[in-house]
Amino acid sequence: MTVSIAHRSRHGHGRTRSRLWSLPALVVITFTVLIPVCVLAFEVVEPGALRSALTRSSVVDAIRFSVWQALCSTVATLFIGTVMAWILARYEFRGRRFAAVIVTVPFVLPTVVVASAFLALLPAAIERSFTSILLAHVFFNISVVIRLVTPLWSVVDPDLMAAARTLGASPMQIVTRLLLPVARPAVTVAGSLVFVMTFTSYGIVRILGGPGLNTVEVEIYRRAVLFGDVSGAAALAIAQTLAVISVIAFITRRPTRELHRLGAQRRPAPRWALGTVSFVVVLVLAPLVAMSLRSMYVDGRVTTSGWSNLVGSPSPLMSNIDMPSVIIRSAGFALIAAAIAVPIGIAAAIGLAQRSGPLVRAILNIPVATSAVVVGFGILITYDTTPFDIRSAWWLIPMIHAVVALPFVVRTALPVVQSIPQGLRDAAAVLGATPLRRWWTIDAPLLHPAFATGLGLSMALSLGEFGATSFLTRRDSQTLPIVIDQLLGRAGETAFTTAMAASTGLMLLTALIVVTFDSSLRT
Amino acid sequence: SSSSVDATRITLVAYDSFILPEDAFSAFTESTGISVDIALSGDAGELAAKASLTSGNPEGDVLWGVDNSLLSRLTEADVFDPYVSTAAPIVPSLIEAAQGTVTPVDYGYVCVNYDIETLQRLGVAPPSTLEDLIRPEYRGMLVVPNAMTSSPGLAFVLATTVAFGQDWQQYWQQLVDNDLALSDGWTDAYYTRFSRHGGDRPLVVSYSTSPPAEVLFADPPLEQGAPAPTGVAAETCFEQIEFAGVMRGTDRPEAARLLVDYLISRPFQELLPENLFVYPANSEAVLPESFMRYTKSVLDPWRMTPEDIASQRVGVLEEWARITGS
Amino acid sequence: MSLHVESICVEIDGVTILDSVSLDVPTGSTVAVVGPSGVGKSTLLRVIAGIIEPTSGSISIDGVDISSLPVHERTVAMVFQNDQLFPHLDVSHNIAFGLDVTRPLMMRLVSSRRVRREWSKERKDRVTEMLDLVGLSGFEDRDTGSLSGGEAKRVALARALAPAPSVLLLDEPLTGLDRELHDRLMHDLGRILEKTGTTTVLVTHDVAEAKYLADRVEQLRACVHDPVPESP
Amino acid sequence: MSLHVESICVEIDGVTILDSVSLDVPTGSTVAVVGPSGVGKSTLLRVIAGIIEPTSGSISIDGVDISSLPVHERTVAMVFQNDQLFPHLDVSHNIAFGLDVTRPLMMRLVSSRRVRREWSKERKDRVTEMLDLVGLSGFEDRDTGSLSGGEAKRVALARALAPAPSVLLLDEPLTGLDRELHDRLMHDLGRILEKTGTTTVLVTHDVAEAKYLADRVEQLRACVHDPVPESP
Ligand SMILES: Nc1ncnc2c1ncn2[C@@H]1O[C@H](COP(=O)(O)OP(=O)(O)OP(=O)(O)O)[C@@H](O)[C@H]1O
Ligand SMILES: Nc1ncnc2c1ncn2[C@@H]1O[C@H](COP(=O)(O)OP(=O)(O)OP(=O)(O)O)[C@@H](O)[C@H]1O
Ligand SMILES: [Mg+2]
Ligand SMILES: [Mg+2]
Repeated sequence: MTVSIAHRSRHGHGRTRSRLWSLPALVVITFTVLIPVCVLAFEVVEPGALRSALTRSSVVDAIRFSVWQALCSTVATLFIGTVMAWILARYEFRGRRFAAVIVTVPFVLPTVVVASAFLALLPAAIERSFTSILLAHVFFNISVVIRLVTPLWSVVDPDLMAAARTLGASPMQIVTRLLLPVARPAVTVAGSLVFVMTFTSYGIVRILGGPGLNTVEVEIYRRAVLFGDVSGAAALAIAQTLAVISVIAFITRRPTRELHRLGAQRRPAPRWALGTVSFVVVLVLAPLVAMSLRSMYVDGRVTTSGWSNLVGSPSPLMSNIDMPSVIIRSAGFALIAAAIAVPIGIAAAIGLAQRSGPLVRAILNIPVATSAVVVGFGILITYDTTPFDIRSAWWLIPMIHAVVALPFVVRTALPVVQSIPQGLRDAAAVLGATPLRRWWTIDAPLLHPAFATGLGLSMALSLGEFGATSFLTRRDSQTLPIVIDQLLGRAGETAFTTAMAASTGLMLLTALIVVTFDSSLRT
Repeated sequence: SSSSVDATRITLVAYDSFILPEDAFSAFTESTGISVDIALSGDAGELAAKASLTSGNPEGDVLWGVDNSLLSRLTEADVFDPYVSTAAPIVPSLIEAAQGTVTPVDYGYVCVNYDIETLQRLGVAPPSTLEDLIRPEYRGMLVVPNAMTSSPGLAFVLATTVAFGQDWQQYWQQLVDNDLALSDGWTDAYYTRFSRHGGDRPLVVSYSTSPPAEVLFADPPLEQGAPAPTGVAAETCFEQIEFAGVMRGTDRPEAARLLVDYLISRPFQELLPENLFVYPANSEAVLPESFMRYTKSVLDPWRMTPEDIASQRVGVLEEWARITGS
Repeated sequence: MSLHVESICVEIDGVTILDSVSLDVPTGSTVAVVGPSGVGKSTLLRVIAGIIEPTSGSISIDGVDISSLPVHERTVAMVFQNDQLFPHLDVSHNIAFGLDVTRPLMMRLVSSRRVRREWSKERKDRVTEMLDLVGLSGFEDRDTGSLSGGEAKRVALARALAPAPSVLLLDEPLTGLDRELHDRLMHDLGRILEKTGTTTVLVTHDVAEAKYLADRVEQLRACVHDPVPESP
Repeated sequence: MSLHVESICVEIDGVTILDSVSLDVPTGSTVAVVGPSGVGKSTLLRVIAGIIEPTSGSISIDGVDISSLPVHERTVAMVFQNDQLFPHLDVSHNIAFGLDVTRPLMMRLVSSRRVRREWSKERKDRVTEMLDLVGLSGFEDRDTGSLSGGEAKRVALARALAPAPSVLLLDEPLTGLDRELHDRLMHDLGRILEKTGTTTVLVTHDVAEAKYLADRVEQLRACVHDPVPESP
């Protein structure tokens, strides 16, 4: 048989083994997303539903708007995100970690909350416009780009850049001809994830978009919930998922090159870098600060009622909300979700790194691209017979959180897995390390940043997840975002300040978790 | 599998904002020996969509919170085992709307609310009718939640269709010309656009019970006897009735009926006003002090039967979306 | 242990790299493999180590066919042409790697304090000894990224020698060192190989080195293949 | 162009690596720098290229101080000791990298079809010529990861020579090649350096090579520092 250098030392088992690596992730996604959506398609979708949906002018407008705003948002996010990633990967400065944490926080806050804070800050001229959607999308998704690209750029051998520079490449050319191509897989993956996230954007578009600006996702929700047209909604949702998935499957094919990480020490940050970081951090911080201030100020007056409600002095508002247990539950769900998502996600990344069929890649992307409502409906009608009636099992929620986080874990880990030189594993093997030891002594330490990022990201995603959590039936299982939503549904100043206090609490909890678990931010 | 059914536990499915004191069901458990699990999920619209999809194989035994704008959809989907509880006296007009399949549990009104202080400052008298809203002095003052995505928004549109009949579209055109603002949902309208909470619009579509909530949750607390900071335009109100029903396919029909009976019992009904901000359906339930003082009685709200809502809603919404460009 | 390589063929991406190569290394002896750049010397070593599977042919140690043994079960150590030091480990951990990974798991878990202390002393002594050998005393805690080219090469050599393997594959282990150091290391290496009776395959371009260290010099000849190799 | 290095000192992590090193390379001549492993030869080349900033001292070309010029504005090409080929580019793109990045932007944007076609032909010819020189004809499309050690070294040399730099820094450019190839390349390199009048600094451990290629051989001596270097 033929041995290819790229796949050597796998003794010909590469194929089957890589399938095994991806198997847990595939199984989980299949059972929680694929099967339910298929069942929905067969049981509910009527023939011609898609055609009739596609002929509505509102749907056509929504498609056009979705594509256009997603493209613009993706380009803007990629631009700012890669610059930030570069600075965070290569330069050392005071507050680096703080900056890294701050840009992560928006990604996981409930959109309702931050969108309102955003609204309060935006100048009236661009309030509820295309521009405001764009800004909010950048704000929310910038961390996806930063998280995916930073690990890769921090392992580029500085001498490789030196080599390019001695050949006359200007700093700009270093970026365009060396760094971007080397990180291209991560950049395209980040870009495609941002594209999906913004294409299917729901909360932001609803709140910041104003009349006339709707995405397909909003249209799906309307059909399903408002018009009771589950058939049309499901048809539209499935079409959207298929379209989006096939687009990304195409862009993200290239593997990352092996990179060496020879003491990639961070250099002191130059002025432009400090300036850029400060600018972005201020931009991201502004709505967050506005939100926390709003929890303490009413008409320029300081109040503590929001916070004291949270901490639990009994009040009619919080009569049935036991805040400490809500927080413990949220944190517990986050832990469980991470415990599921990180191992199977990293395993899937290892499988993908060895060889990846387009089908496997596409399936691993499905959770990002499928609307929560449709998955919810699917689960509802699929798992409805004893003993498989899991519709209101408590673990369904952390499970779904894990599935939501899974594509992000896979995507952050994959470039890192691919950048580990195969030669190192060979060297370890020659010294007598069994495959397990090899994994433990070479892969695991080098994958450490990927683990850490995956852990922080999936916990944060679980903490902030609202759409699916709210839709699934829960007994006694409010999470923080749900409580915030409940509070926001009431009139009265205290209700609002309490909601803002809870949001600030969620933000702090997220930051705390990211700081604690994502040790990749530390060094 | 009925032998394995645990008749001492029963599940009540409700929307997310169904927040009641911890001990709200302890009286029921004490007298019947049945404990109640509360299962929350989504908003009222999502709840209804899920219920109709799982018709016959429900997620719980009793459903709380389908309203008159959604009831027909559910009865058509055969979601309920018909049961209208007679365990307690119910406001008669509500019973009519129940179509003989469910039990009315509470009601309320969607009305235009106004910010008293801001209107005073502007020297404008509060509006009281729908017609007032298109008058020039209220130009640029009203914010309405999007009817396509929020239930108070939809209720307000329905009110106008009842009030103006054929001419409702023309009315909306005039509202738009009068610089109406649309926002995404009630939260967005109330907390970011309404002038009481830092926005720039003194008129907002909200509930008739928002003023007592403003008092109860004022910060700092209002002085004893001070008036509510917001008021309600009494002739703009649309009636919303919420129902509870026994779900078809339940394994515990008797227990479910007992629970529905409990839901309209006086002690339980008297919890509703200050927790869910609705009026009790039980005609003997006593309103709390805050309601007595701060809610205006709505004498003649706009009403629509569930059947009419069901038949007109999609058409109205599409027409409305066209006019308002949303 | 005697090493026997029998008509190995290797094809990569459809290009024949090795065409029926045979090699015999009697127990304790050293064979030098020489040949022009790109002829397949490193490939041969990789095949022996088990990193590349040959298209055909067999490899045996002491007459036992090891072709189907995975890499880590062949008692073979190797110095790679481009070092392949572990970037996340310092110099001492790189050198002790072979000792660490072959230490039985049971021993690490259940052994007494004393046994463990003894082991760790032994390990430390071995590292010191190896560093002394390659002239890098005091480099224990150095980051591999900060080593000079020649220093890295020497750490790679120390890493391969540390577990005292019975078969040693050396891919240009002394290339890129200054004359003086080269000669000293060559003598020391020769002494060690002889003393421990290690069966060694040495790839080198230095004829004098080959002559000094090896009992026999084998010329690897280019196989007749498509003169213009093309990537897929 | 003449290169002048004046009392360069380099300190890394508190360890003095170079202590007041001076070097003079007259226009068009070649100076070989030799010295034991770890003495700081590579470090010196990096300082000249501008990759490392010296703690003190100055570097001038043709009498002009270039200490403050960024790397890419110094007209200096370098062969790295460990090649540093670009992993995302094939062999031909690696070699043409220096040509590609220095091609004026204006030309790429506004030039006519004909000019562009000419340029691309020139570029291709140059790549072919370089590959011929290092004995790797036909390797244009090869992935750098699949090259043998000696092949990679030669691509690195070709990449540095392709833009015909006026100052060339060679860090063991011919190490790890077989004798025959080494000698042929050494002659060709000597011929090229002479013909183009390139000012060259060559680091090597091969005395014969130094003598053949260089007009002068400089011994780099270890600076007196803490004998036990420690990592931070
Ligand atoms: N994927 C591939 N496609 C074509 N040829 C390949 C591929 N991978 C390796 N080769 C070739 O295999 C040959 C053998 O490589 P090997 O590294 O064994 O050479 P070597 O004898 O060690 O040379 P050196 O002395 O330069 O280290 C080289 O010519 C190399 O170009
Ligand atoms: N961070 C560091 N801390 C301590 N010493 C360092 C550090 N970085 C480099 N050095 C030392 O600097 C010295 C000079 O390295 P350099 O690469 O210049 O040596 P060289 O002369 O090129 O050696 P060789 O011939 O082995 O390539 C080496 O001894 C190296 O260990
Ligand atoms: Mg080789
Ligand atoms: Mg060197």
